[in-house]
Amino acid sequence: MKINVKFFASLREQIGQSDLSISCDNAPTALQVWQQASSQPSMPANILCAINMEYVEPNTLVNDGDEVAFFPPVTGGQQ
Amino acid sequence: MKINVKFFASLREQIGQSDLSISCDNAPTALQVWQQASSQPSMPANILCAINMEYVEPNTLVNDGDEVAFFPPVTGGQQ
Amino acid sequence: MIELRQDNFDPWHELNRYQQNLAPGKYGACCNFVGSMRDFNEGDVVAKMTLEHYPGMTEQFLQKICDEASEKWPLLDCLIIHRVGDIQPNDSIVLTAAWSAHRDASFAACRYLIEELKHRAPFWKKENTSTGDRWVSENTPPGS
Amino acid sequence: MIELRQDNFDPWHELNRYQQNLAPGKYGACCNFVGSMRDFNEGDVVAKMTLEHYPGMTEQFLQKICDEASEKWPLLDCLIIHRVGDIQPNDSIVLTAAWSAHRDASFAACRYLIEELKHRAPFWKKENTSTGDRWVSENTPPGS
Repeated sequence: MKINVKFFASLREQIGQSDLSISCDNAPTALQVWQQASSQPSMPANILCAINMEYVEPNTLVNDGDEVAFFPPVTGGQQ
Repeated sequence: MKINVKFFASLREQIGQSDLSISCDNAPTALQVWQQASSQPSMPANILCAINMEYVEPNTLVNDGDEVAFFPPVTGGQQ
Repeated sequence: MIELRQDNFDPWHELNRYQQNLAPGKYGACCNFVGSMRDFNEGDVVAKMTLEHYPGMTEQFLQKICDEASEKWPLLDCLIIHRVGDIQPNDSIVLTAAWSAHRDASFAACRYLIEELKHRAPFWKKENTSTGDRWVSENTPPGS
Repeated sequence: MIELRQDNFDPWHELNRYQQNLAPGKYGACCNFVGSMRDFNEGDVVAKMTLEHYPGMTEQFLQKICDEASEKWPLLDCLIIHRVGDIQPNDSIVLTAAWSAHRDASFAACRYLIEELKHRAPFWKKENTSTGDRWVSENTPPGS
């Protein structure tokens, strides 16, 4: 199966990639997609994940053709 | 002493006067001004009083030359 | 600043005009509220409304609540515009606005201005409906 | 309605334009919030800012919070406009607005829109200051 991966903002700069495609044999979790795409074993606690543009937890399963995005906390500005 | 009295809105219509001037010997309370100016012995509980354009309680003393206004509850509109 | 108006006003035009006098780049937040006249109230069609007020006390009261808001929150400025006289459906009745660096202060101040105004400012509405004229009784009594 | 803009927008012009499509006489209350770019942040002069976002997810998220607000409160309409790309001091960044019959709903909905947007919408700010570029770390983390 083929999965589209996106990184945004400071994470995009750190990882040095914005869009990539990875291949997996079995349906991975978002965390496993992170590990394969970023080459980093653990995901920092403040990183947000979305599958097909909806927020998910890192243990959510990813399907063939899904778009999985990782990004730093959003910048809301002071109240 | 001379006191200027004003009535507003539905109260102005009920009493049939908007502006009048009354004379008193001693400094009256706002309630006594009401009694003399409106010819009504008691003031309905929901009537508001102002002396010189500041909200006051009915027992506040009035001075010579003061403007004393009486009006119904203000119409704030639903929240 | 506070202003009473005899004629209908465009709140967006007023905000645009007023904001041009504020120091650019200093405010990050503007919350504002516009109250306008509906053509229905309590189940009746309202054709027209007359807003009576207490000249002198009204201006003094509106200025007082602007001053109070500026003491309570770190505001750069605030603005109140209010109609008086004869008002048609869809006319703007009131605009309250507050500018600050961050959003909490602007929301809190804008809400404070409109609530104090509605509860305590000396305005009285007389509605012209199909069943005749009526004074609008208070919906939000002072002190509540 | 929700819109993303590449260029600076005048919030008052947008409100005026948008409100003309609403049924006259039906709304009595419009609360709106405008966030604009300050020329200082955390003690530094900020010359410029770039707002990155997640195309597709951003629009979907903003539409979702408009839908949620319309379910929570009796609104006639709501509007969000948000800038993306390069932003100069004093530019408008965001506008949220809610129209309703009475003021409580418009205030609550306007506040809901801006808080949900600020906490959860996929926008990231990079500031250009005298000491270089920096990503603005979260001030209002999701879930707080």
